[in-house]
Amino acid sequence: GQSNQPAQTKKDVTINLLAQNHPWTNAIQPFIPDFEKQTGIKVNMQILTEQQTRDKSLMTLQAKSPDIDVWMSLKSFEGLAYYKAGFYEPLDKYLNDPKLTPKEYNVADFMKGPFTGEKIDNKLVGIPIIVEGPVVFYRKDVFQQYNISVPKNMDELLEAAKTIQEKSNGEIYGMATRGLPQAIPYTFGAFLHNMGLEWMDASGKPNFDKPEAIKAIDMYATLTSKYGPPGVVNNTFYQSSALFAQGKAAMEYESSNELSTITNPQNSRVVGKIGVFSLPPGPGGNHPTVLQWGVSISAFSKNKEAAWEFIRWATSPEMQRKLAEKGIASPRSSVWDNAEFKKTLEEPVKQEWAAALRIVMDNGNPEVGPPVTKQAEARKMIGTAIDKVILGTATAQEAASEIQQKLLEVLK
Amino acid sequence: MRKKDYILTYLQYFILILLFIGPVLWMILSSLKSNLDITAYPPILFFQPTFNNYTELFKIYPFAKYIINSFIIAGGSTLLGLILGVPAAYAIARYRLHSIAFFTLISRMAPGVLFLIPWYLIASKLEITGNNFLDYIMLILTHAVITLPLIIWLMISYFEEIPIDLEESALIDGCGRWRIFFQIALPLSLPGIAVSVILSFIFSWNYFLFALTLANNSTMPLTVIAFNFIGEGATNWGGLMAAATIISLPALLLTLFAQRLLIKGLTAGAVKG
Amino acid sequence: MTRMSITGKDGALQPHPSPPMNDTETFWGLLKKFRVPIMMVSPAAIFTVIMILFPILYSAYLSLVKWTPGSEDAPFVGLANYIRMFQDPTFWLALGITLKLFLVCLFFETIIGIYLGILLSREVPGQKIFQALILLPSIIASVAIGMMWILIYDPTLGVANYFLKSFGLKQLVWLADPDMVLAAIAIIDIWEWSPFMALIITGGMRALPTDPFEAAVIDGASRWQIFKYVTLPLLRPVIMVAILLRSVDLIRFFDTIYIMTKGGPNDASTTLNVYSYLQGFSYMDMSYGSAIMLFLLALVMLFSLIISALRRKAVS
Amino acid sequence: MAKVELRGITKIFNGTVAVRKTDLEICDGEFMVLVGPSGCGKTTTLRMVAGLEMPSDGMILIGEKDVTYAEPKNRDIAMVFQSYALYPHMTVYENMAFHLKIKKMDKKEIDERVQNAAALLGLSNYLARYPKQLSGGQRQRVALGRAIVRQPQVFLMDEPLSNLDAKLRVQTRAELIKLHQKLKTTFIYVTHDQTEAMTMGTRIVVMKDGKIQQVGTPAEIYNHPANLFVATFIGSPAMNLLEGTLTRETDHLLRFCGNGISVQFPNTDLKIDNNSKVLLGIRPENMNIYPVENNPNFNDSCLRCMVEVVEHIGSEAILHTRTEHQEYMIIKIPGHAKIPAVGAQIQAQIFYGKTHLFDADSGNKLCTRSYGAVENC
Amino acid sequence: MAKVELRGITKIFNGTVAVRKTDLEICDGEFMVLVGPSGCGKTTTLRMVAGLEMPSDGMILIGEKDVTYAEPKNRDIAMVFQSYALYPHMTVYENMAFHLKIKKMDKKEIDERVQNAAALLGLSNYLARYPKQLSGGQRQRVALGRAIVRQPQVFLMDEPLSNLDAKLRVQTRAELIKLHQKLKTTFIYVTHDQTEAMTMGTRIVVMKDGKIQQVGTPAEIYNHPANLFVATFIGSPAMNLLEGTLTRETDHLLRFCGNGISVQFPNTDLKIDNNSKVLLGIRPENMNIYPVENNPNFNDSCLRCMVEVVEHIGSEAILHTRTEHQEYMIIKIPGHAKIPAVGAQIQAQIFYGKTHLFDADSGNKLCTRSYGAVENC
Ligand SMILES: Nc1ncnc2c1ncn2[C@@H]1O[C@H](COP(=O)(O)OP(=O)(O)OP(=O)(O)O)[C@@H](O)[C@H]1O
Ligand SMILES: Nc1ncnc2c1ncn2[C@@H]1O[C@H](COP(=O)(O)OP(=O)(O)OP(=O)(O)O)[C@@H](O)[C@H]1O
Ligand SMILES: [Mg+2]
Ligand SMILES: [Mg+2]
Repeated sequence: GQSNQPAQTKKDVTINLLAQNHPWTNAIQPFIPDFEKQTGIKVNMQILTEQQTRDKSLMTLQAKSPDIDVWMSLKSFEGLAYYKAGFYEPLDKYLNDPKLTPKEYNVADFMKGPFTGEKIDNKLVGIPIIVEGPVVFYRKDVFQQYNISVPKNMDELLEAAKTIQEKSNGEIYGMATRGLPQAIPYTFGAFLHNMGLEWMDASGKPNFDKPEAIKAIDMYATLTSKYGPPGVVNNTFYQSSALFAQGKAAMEYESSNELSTITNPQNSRVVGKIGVFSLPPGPGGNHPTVLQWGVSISAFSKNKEAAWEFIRWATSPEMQRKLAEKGIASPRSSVWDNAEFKKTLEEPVKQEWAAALRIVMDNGNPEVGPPVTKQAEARKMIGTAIDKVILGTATAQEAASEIQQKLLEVLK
Repeated sequence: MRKKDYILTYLQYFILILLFIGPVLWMILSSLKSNLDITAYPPILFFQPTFNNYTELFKIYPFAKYIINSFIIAGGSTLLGLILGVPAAYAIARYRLHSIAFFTLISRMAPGVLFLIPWYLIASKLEITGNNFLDYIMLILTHAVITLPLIIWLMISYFEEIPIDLEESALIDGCGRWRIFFQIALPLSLPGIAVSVILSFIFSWNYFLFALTLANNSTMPLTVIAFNFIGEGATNWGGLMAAATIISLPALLLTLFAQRLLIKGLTAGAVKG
Repeated sequence: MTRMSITGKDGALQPHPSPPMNDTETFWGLLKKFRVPIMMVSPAAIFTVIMILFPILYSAYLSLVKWTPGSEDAPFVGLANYIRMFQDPTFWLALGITLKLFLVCLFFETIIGIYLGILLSREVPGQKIFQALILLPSIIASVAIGMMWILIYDPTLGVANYFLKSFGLKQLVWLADPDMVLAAIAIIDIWEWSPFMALIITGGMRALPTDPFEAAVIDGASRWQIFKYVTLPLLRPVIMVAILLRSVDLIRFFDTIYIMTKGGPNDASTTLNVYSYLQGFSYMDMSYGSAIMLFLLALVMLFSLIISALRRKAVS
Repeated sequence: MAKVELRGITKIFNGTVAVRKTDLEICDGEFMVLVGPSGCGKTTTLRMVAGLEMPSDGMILIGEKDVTYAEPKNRDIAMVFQSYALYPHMTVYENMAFHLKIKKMDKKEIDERVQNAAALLGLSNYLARYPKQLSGGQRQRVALGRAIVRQPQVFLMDEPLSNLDAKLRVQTRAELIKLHQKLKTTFIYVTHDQTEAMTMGTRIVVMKDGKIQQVGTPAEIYNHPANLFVATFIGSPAMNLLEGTLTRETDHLLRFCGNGISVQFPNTDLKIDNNSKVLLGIRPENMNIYPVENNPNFNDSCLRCMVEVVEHIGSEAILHTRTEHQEYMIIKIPGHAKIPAVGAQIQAQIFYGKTHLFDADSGNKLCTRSYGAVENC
Repeated sequence: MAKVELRGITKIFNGTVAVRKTDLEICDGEFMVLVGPSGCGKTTTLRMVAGLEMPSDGMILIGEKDVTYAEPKNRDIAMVFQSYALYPHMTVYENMAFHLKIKKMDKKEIDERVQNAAALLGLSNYLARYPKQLSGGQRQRVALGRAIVRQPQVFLMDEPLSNLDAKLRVQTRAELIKLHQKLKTTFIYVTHDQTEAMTMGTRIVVMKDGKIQQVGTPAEIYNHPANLFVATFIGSPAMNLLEGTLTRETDHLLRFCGNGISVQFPNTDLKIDNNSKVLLGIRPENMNIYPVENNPNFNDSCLRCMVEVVEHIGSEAILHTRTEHQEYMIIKIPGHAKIPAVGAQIQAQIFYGKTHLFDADSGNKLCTRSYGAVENC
């Protein structure tokens, strides 16, 4: 129903969309035929896992192949490297061209955090599609049983986990969260930030020589190793959600996206017993990691205008609202204020979820890992060091200095 | 075979089935469970079976298309591997050209990712990836890199087993080397062909790395689909298991069929001494 | 009994009956003489050259430059990547893990493969079905296998620990224990690929002449003695092929690890191939990744050379 | 050193009957020779005794023990395969030593036995070779050697000398006889060589189409063949047969007429129709020849023949002749006798005391013993 | 239908000399028989003619054409392998029809030829069988059948009848002779059967250790053996040898002394030292025997022997005897003669006109023709 005169001229155009198996993808898929009907542009959608998507995009773009027009890209991860490589088509000119972007699009509606997250060097390289951040899902019934209240600070969080673990005789784990090295920074980041630390200080030096960093590591390791499930070092969202959904864990500190998994009666035994809170503040305040996914256009695309048309459609306020109703945390503020959307949040768990997510969006720190080009390497390295503490082969002190030293190497 | 042997054999079958097929059965059972039951603890054997995973699978994915793609790629590369590999294996076995055998194996020795970028570069330069037909050809060629050395090496030892007397006999009967190859060596190495077909088909069928990057949406084979169940937000265990079950079926059927050729004692009665 | 014929010095079949080779033979003469084998071998050889030459050269090129995503012409850095490799402790760790996995898996897969192969070559009703079923672990796509075993190995929810618990044994954390993870992965690999070995070996069994077995029975050999003195030596060439094909895959161990542990915990399951992939793709350092890959290729070649030389000895 | 007994043994290969309801008792220490035309079931019989083939019906006993379904290795037999069945991956030495090695015999003893057997068979120079590097006869000797290093209960040998030259064969034959005398082991020996059968066997079994035709000592089989088949199968060149009719002349005399011969046989017990069709069997050596012109004993018991082919085999000559009635007749005469030329007319005088009468239809022998003919002249 | 010529052919298998500098000319249409002890190189020679084995040295011509290194298929030869080498995946029919099919012969003609050959070899009932379902002799016949359906330039047959029973062998032998007469094709035929060699061959080649010992017609080989080896190899039982010395008595006479015999031989040309060691060869059939007590012709050219073993082979008897000087002596007498008992003392009268003299060291024959002995008595 939107104005799409330019598109009418592009009949028989096919654009290739490379997407991940992700809630957003699953949510938007059913609407794509609408888009195709409206515009006559055919969308060829290829869905892969996160790593496969990254491999494929790297290879395709490296070969300067036009095989990808639009793809889902995680700016906090590969953004810098891809930007430097010139893989992204800068989007400012599309946004600023009224012929390509009508006013209804309402750019200003995007929340600042996610939107600036899509900018590198002050150039817009993508449009955000979903916001997420780690929140704590918890079992209201268990908290009640053991007489625990929602933790107000990090120490209480640990205390709560400890109580559950001990009182249930280890039948129920206190906390299920990430232990897989590559995945740790996402959850660990908030621990660090809540201690009042960024990944690096203002001069660009890693912050792991600070005692607060050691404290953060120690806290994370204690929480996961003592009050978490065995084998946590391999865990990421699959395992955590499975444990929580089977009622084996009282808390799950995971991406806000997991809500749909654990509230789906198909997957979960604990539906109706779930509450959500944001990770409590530490001495340095409350700075959970915030993460946005965005869609970008390949610099080598041969159908850039059609690609932009798709992006514009997918991120339009109307579409965003439709997706939000399916549980996609929208980067547009208007969606959150939308009455129809609010109606879908009637369930208490969803309200709590929205509230927690709000905290994430408001206070969130967009750096999932240290802001370096070698993002993956740095994250893996941090995770590996923390795992050593979890496994008991190193102290927090040793891990911190290892991270510090290796980060310095990576920075070289 | 004597009675005692039968009993002993079946006893071993039984234990092996438990060990080797147990996990597979678990997978198949899981494909009939809801995700909730799949991760249930303690694990449950008896449950309300559901075909949801399967029906959803067929609802979401154009399975027929993917199966056809898989057949084109795995079948094509197996066939190509046979056409290129069987004569080569014969020559290698009979003329002792071991260095060539070794050379062809290099393509199997190299890590698959080593090929990815260069091939992709070529494919995109030649604009292959956009064209379905060329894309199939490209996929068949790349998969033949997996099947060819497998077939060559498997076949070498079968050809070596054939008594040379038979080929000499054919020489005397006026056969050329090619005819000997086709009419004597080939029929007598049927068990080898069967093993080659089974294994190279399975390898090609299950190989996803090349297709992941080289295939486009309409030439994508079935196995790549399996990945679609693993993802951020939720892993659809039931769907994955159902897909894995379905993916395995054609290869299983092929195996059942091809092992008819695994005939024992083909050369019995041929020579004395 | 086979009798070598039209024999050259090493007992190889000569392509065409022809006078003993002498130095004056021209290139065209040789070509004509070896016409048929050349025709048989060259399609496969040419195909292989075409398919692998460019990738290997390209990787070699990559390993000698400093590659960054998107760069047009990367600066030449000589052997820097290789020097880095030999100084990288993770590389040595990965090499050790690779060899450890290779040896353990190959050992068990060979033994179980031979056992299964021989069991399968017994002709009893139902053998065919059993053979197809037992091959299932090799048939199923490796993604599914990896994911399924993640479920099975789950320390809290998995069947593996459930069994251990039911038998009153100590429960394990399997994949999350750096001391355990290789064993856990080896178990999967052995489970997955022993049937592959078995199929090759059954096929080989079926191609064997039946006479020597009857002779051995008459000579009073027990099952085990027949196996040891007749079956095994006669099967040796086939077994070596199975070992060769499996080794080539094993040294490049990747799929299962990548799906299940991504090399963890604590790099305890990082094989060379996983490491080179991580470097090349995850860390986007194609140059270093290529250097490791080429090293890996050289390693595989070395092992293959040894095994194929052993096989050649077994055949002659 | 055991008795071997077959009771009602039958073997059917999907449809083909290879051995049919066979009963046979081979005594302890006996050297039993099996003969019969190609495809008559000799090998199959041996293989059943060895346990390589299960009989479709019947029972096999070795040393009173029912072994019908026993494992070959529990039967303690040695066998020489018609197809040799050598181990291709073992040297000649290893091939021969295999059984002994399995029995964990002392290394020195093994070596001694193998060396002895090899010397006996002329294989001493080939011990380190592989079967594929041997000639046909050498391979066969290895197969034989593999059996004779053993001391089993029963030796089974399937044409073990067929690919050896005459001289070696005579030698080896003698060695086998010695071996038999020394070990007193039961031998079951398949051969198609008449000389071997006649000289080696303590008894001979003649088989045809899977059925035993006659069992007896060599002399019995040669001199008193049980039926036409045995008569013609044993003896080389084969027995000559003349068609004719048999009529009872008196209580004591029968008269055979045919091919221009008319001759009386003394006989009292044979019940026969007049003019029944019969065959008169005469071995080639049981005749004398004379030039037609000067046979002093000529009469109507003599046959008139024309010489068609003359074969000289050194010590003797074989005449292929044809009677006046165009019947084919082979006559064997000593090599030093005067040998007629091809085309010559001769008269053959038959030693009627060594002839045999068979029913022309059934092939059964009409009397159980050889005849003393009353010659007419 | 071609002449086959070997010129200076040598074959060495990594170190083992199988055939040594052999020259041989086989005329067009000849039936040449190769005989020799096991392992003497017969098969190797055939295989070189067939083109399956390359000579290490020398030259092979078929029909005047140098084929030393030609492809087997361009030589137009048919061969029966000693090891049969049947196609296991083809039925008997297909095995036999294979060559004809390759030559794109008319289906009907193929069928006719195969059916004929099968009938000839008694295989008609087995045409649909696979080799593994056949008995040893049946397999051998298939191998033979595969050759005789063809009409090649040269037939090569490597012991094609070794696994057949006597009767079938005689029949098949006759058929092969007929085939040879009909097709007039060159045959090269390996056999270890004396009878076959003597009756079938137009000429015989005797080999030993890869070298040709003598080439000649059967009669020549038997009556005029070129050396001790040929003399003892041909003939069964083998020629008897008596050790002794040879001395020139006059220009015309030599005297042989040994074993209690002393006998003169007329000879003019042989140059010999006095008392040279020689061997006197006597074929078993070239003796008469007498009881010791009543030999009318007894003198010192007669041998006194004791009978140790008597073998009856139907038509004849073989006496194994020992001379007074403990030399082993075989005497063959007709079956109808009076046969002495074991242990009897007999006198053997030697037909000196058919004896042979060999140098004891080299084994060479001392004269080129047989001797007319002047008997002493
Ligand atoms: N491949 C080989 N390697 C080594 N020696 C061999 C080979 N083939 C044959 N010989 C030897 O060459 C010699 C001649 O062998 P050949 O097969 O020609 O003998 P033959 O006369 O056919 O004997 P037989 O009558 O036993 O078949 C034998 O001593 C044999 O051992
Ligand atoms: N596996 C089989 N399937 C069908 N028929 C068979 C099989 N083996 C043997 N026969 C048949 O059984 C019969 C007896 O075979 P056997 O081998 O016992 O003969 P044989 O007396 O040893 O003959 P030969 O002297 O030719 O070796 C033959 O007619 C043969 O064709
Ligand atoms: Mg037989
Ligand atoms: Mg030979």
